[in-house]
Amino acid sequence: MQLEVSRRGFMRLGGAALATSTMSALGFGAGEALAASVRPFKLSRATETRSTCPYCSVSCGTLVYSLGDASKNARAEIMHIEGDPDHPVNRGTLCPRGAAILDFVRSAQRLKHPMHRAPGAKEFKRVSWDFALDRVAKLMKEDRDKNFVAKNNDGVTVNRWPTAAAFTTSTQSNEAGLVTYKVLRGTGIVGIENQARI
Amino acid sequence: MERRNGGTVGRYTTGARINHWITAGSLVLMALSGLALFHPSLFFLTHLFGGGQSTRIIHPWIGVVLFFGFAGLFIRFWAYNLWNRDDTQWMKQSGDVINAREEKLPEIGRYNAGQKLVFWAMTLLIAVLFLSGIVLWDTYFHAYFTIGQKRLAAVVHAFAAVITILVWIVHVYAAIWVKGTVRAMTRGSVTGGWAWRHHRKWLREVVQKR
Amino acid sequence: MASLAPTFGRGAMTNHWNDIKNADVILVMGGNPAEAHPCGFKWVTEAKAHNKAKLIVVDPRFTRSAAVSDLYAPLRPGTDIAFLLGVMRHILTNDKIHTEYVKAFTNATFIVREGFKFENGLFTGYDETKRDYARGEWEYEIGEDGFAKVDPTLANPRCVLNLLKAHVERYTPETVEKICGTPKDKFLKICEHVASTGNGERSMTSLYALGWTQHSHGAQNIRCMAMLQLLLGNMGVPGGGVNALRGHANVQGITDLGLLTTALPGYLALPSQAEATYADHMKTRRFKPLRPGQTSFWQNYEKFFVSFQKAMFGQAATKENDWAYDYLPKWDTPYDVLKIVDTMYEGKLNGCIAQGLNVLMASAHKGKALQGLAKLKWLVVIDPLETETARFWENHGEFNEIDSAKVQTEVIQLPACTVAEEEGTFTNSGRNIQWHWKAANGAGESRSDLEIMAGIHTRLRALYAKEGGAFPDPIVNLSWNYARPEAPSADEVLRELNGYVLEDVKDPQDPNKVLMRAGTLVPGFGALRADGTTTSGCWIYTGCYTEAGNMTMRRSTDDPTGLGVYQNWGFVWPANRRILYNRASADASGKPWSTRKKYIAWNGSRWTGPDVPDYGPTVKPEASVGPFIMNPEGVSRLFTRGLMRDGPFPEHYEPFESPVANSLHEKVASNPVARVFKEDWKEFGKADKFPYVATTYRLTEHFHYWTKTHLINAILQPELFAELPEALAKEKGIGPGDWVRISSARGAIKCKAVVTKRLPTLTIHGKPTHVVGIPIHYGFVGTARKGHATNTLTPFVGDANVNTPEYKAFLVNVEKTTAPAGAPSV
Amino acid sequence: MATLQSLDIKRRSATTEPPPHVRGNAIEVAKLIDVSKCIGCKACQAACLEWNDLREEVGYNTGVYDNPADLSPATWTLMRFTEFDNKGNLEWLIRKDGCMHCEDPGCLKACPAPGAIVQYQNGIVDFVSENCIGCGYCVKGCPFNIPRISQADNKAYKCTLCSDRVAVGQAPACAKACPTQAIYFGSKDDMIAHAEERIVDLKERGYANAGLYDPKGVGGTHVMYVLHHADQPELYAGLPNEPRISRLVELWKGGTKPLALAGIGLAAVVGFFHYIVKGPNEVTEEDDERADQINR
Repeated sequence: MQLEVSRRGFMRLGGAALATSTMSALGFGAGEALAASVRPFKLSRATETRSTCPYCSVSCGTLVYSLGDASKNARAEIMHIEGDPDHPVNRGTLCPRGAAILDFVRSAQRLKHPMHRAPGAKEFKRVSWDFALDRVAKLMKEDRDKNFVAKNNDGVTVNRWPTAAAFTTSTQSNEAGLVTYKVLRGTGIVGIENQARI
Repeated sequence: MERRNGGTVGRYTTGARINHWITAGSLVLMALSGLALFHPSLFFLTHLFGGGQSTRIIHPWIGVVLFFGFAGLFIRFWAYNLWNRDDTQWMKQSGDVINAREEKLPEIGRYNAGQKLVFWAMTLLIAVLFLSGIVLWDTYFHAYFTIGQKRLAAVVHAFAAVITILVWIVHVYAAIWVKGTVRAMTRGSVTGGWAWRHHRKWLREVVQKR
Repeated sequence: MASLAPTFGRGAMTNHWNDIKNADVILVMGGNPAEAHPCGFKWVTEAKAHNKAKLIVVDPRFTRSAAVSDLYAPLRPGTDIAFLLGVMRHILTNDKIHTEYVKAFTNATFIVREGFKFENGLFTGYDETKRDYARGEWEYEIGEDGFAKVDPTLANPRCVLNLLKAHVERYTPETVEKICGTPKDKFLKICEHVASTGNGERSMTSLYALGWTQHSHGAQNIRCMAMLQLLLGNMGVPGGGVNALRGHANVQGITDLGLLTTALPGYLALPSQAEATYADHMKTRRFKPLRPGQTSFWQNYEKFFVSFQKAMFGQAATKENDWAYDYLPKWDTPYDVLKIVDTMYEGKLNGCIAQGLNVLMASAHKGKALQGLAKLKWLVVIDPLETETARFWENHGEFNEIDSAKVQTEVIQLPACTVAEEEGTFTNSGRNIQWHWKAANGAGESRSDLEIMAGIHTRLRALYAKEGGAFPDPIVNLSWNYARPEAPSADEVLRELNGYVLEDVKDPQDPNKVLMRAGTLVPGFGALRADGTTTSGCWIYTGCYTEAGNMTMRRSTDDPTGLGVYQNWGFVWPANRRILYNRASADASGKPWSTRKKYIAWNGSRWTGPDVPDYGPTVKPEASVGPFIMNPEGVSRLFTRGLMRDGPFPEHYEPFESPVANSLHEKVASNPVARVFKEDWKEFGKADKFPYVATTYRLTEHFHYWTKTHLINAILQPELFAELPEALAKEKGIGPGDWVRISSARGAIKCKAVVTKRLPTLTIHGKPTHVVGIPIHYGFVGTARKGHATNTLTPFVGDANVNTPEYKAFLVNVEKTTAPAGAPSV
Repeated sequence: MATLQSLDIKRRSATTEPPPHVRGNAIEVAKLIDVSKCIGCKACQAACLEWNDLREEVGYNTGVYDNPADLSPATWTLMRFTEFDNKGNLEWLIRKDGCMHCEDPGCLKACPAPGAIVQYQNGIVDFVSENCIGCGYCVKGCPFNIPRISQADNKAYKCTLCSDRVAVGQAPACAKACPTQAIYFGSKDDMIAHAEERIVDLKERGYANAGLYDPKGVGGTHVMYVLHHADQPELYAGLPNEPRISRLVELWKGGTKPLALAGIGLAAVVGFFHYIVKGPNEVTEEDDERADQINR
């Protein structure tokens, strides 16, 4: 709190300030002394975004702080997450998982690129999105065309694809959920499971 | 060449002098760095050592030098510092000592009782400082002692240090007050007159041995 | 969920998080909200602090919930039904039920057919070869008027209430103590607290989670509580309800959207192969009222079904092709997690998409899952993190024994972004649909789930359009009217979920009058139609995005009554009703049961209160329309007819691995209709080799298998451990921090020992029985210490109704051991 | 931002001049930790690590729930779990350990480095790293065994009560995060009033000895506990009963210092005046002559 003042004072008072600092160098007085000891508040101008905690279904409201002001040349980087005080359920609180979402976003095990492991290979290889998605579509189509069951033994139209299944996430948005539903069910997959059961 | 001064008498070997000055230097540095951390008004002394952190780092290492330096002095001189009847008598006449009425004092050997007291006080104090210093030397020993032991060590260390400084003042003042003393540690020899006046018995012994 | 719908009509948390603060008694059983839902648990502490509420915790372990309880009692894992039927017996024999409520709002007075019986542990109609019941006799007597017969005097011994009394008579406090190991005095004290809410003045809330569901009789655990709450009159009132505390952030939403093997969004059914035609399907969905004048809301099924088909297939769904009925696959058998893993294991599955579900870690019997995955031709993993499932083919020594070179599975990992890096809505446990905004782009090249699924679809669609192939119609005709087909926006999809009008809807009386314009968003599910003029992705979500705007973005913190309703925060399905069945907060005449618990009441002309009435807003009390509007009975069900596979009343069955015989009926030890695959019968352990009861659970510091990759959480709880009762540790010479080997009939793990007073040595059938607890959370990928998968141990048997694996009760052995050979972590 | 008017300094370590204290009317803040409401979820620990950018190495399970095993330069707060068999009823006592922000801080008293430890008008005791010399005297001064010296940079660390948040009118990260309001933050007066209500509730629930832990021996603290067994604070992982700054520390850092300096100064002065009065003790010509007689 005094640092700013003493800096300006130094400029203005010149010699007097010099004398003071000599005094303090000799151990008299508290010149350098009352320098700010409080860490500056790091969120002053960070961008605040309202989000939801990704973990349990209390669905606590969160405030996500990111670097920059969303201007074109500043890449938003999430720097801190805390509870949304307005949210009626959590009222700003968070549990040890919610309070550490930052380490989820920045996890050392974060998957950042599409990866491909060929049959029998010893490791993953980085691939492009185009390669990965084309490959997925191709594998799906090959198997579906081969194993699609249009009618069961009783001659009933069943139109199902029995040799594929999907485990789906309960941490996707409802919007992603509907799209996931449409895409998977549209192929005739019956084996759709999600975390609700387990 | 020089005025008649009773000739010179060798008092300290080169090795002893080097040993002494290493010890003396480290003691002075110990006092300066220790005082810097002892009282806020002397904290400025840390600047002599490159700041607070480096003072904190250097102080115990100088202490190690001091300890071994003094250990050397101890080995050299302990035998000369054994107490005898003359010392008791000397102590009884401390008034004559202060008033420089040496003629009234018994003849003194290599060291007088005051010097012996300084010697033994330093021996004890430096041992105490060293041991309590180890307890406080968290960088290496923080895990070996309890906080209670460290608190006790801190008090003991501080007390011992203050007494050490007082003893040191006596030691230095005596050297300044008693003219001709300093050269014993700078040149290794004293004048015969000095020896006659202050350590007559020693002078006689030295002469006899020749 | 699978027991709430048969009881009340809807399968969801009946009340909501904030409402917990209105409770007078909070019974935590089958869950551990302090650890799994700490911020929701806040409202328990609020109820204690401001409502003088008593918190009761019944759990095999002295949990962190128990740490702040007023009363704690232990019980053996898997014996909750015996405990709860004992409580029911207590309140029935001591006449502590809320009689007026029970008579008016439950099927207590309904008369059950003579053919229904319960003998020697089995209900009428059991077929041992099929391991299933013929449930035809589990029905009401139907009168000549076509309605169910009732006896309002309750004199008829065939009345539901009288049958129930007879059914629970066996569950004396002594029997409960013998089976559960719960000391009688503690049990009775809990009964008294529970009974104190059997009136309109006080209410009890039940908080449960996977501690009840993960059993071979999981759905019936919950049924017990649903029945108990009905007997006490605690349904539909503030501070009451049966509250399923759901696990994942959007597990409620994803369940609502029917991402389950035999479901369609909005709790509609995916047709089975028994329903060859659209007409067949609709035949079973008419839900004619079983009592005069009842709402039986599912009568509207067809409107929702057709609107969904329009959302799914757009213009390709026409009246002529029965709304593209044949585009939907018809199921042969439900493919739940165990069935899918078993199919893999049998080598009958070629491809698998694992979107965010780490099945190698999460499935019961990890060994079987691992072998299954290795038989796949391809595996697509969509996840923001590295997972064991994606790396199942990597050898990690004893943590994951496999010969990589022999695994011929092609694996593709697609990086998803985290919640903070996308926008959209989540539906919380209390059914509140809430919007979240995007804070930053996904790390690296990661994309939202929405974009990833769209990317797969657009490419697949292009391939089919170009090359043709097996029945391309549902793929090439999938409704896909998004501005950017490869990256639909959440806003567009939420509008689609809500639904909109496809063609002008005209007033039947006056064809010149347009009721709803084409292109406008539908205001609520009442506006949905069966003629193809409306579309809605999920009918129960209608109202969430109307012409007035995106309701899920609402953020009003107003709560005028102080009851924690927050009517204008987000949007709660159905129709923004915060407490379900809230009409039951008033008596038959519409008067509140008490001023303390006043919520929705009749003011002479309409139903009013702080919430949206779960009821016709102007239906007069005299009309005697029941408050459980989804049920054809109009009331809730103490007797569930044939709606649950394992019985209309719950019954105590031992877990499939149990240290003791079933003392009630030795021949029928465990759930007679729980599904077990042929191979797995061999893999159940017996008490001679595996003498200790084990249970698995989550820790508050971690979330499933994600947070072990998060540094802070790894710091807070770094390493896999097992909790052992002091007596067992002493017997085995195990000290805190020692390595132990825990084995079941299916495999073994090594972990650290936490020796604790918090795990009990119970007296079961007179014998001391140790209970061992093993948290999940660790694996061979992550920042935390590498650990064995706890599910190496768990049995491969599912609940009779929903096939949830029995993670919570099985048998193990414990030995002291040395550290496992470590391997570098990924 | 570096200077924050909201946090005037009340006391400053190793400083002879009093800091400006005309503006002495700041609200004293306090954190109330209600152990009876604590579920030991460690949200406070997570929030503390997250806000303060602290991450230590991943440890091991040592057979208990306490993780990390102890406070450290990167662990400023820690849940300590104790299983207590209260006459057949098990209690799991969970205490959040960390700096108590004493009104009379032993660390500050012991600190030799000017301004390395400060106490603000609002009661927060804060370590100022750039002034810290890493001597560890604060560790010895603290009655609660809280500060820890980093092996990496030889600076002392402990809870700051999120002085950076409090300075701009926010609650500490741990208090904000706590899911069950087991941590409550506000003015010290309000916290004491709230604690009294909690104690009434606990007494009604059968905890006859429920009480507030605000030890007078250190002048009261700005982190207080509500305990169900306030008569036995030691039950809670060794929370000291009637803590105070060690007498040894008081001896070491109290009157000793000026007295010692005065003593040293006096010795020098006495020597000086002795010299002035008595003059030097010089060798006389006679001494030289007598010496010559034998020394040749």
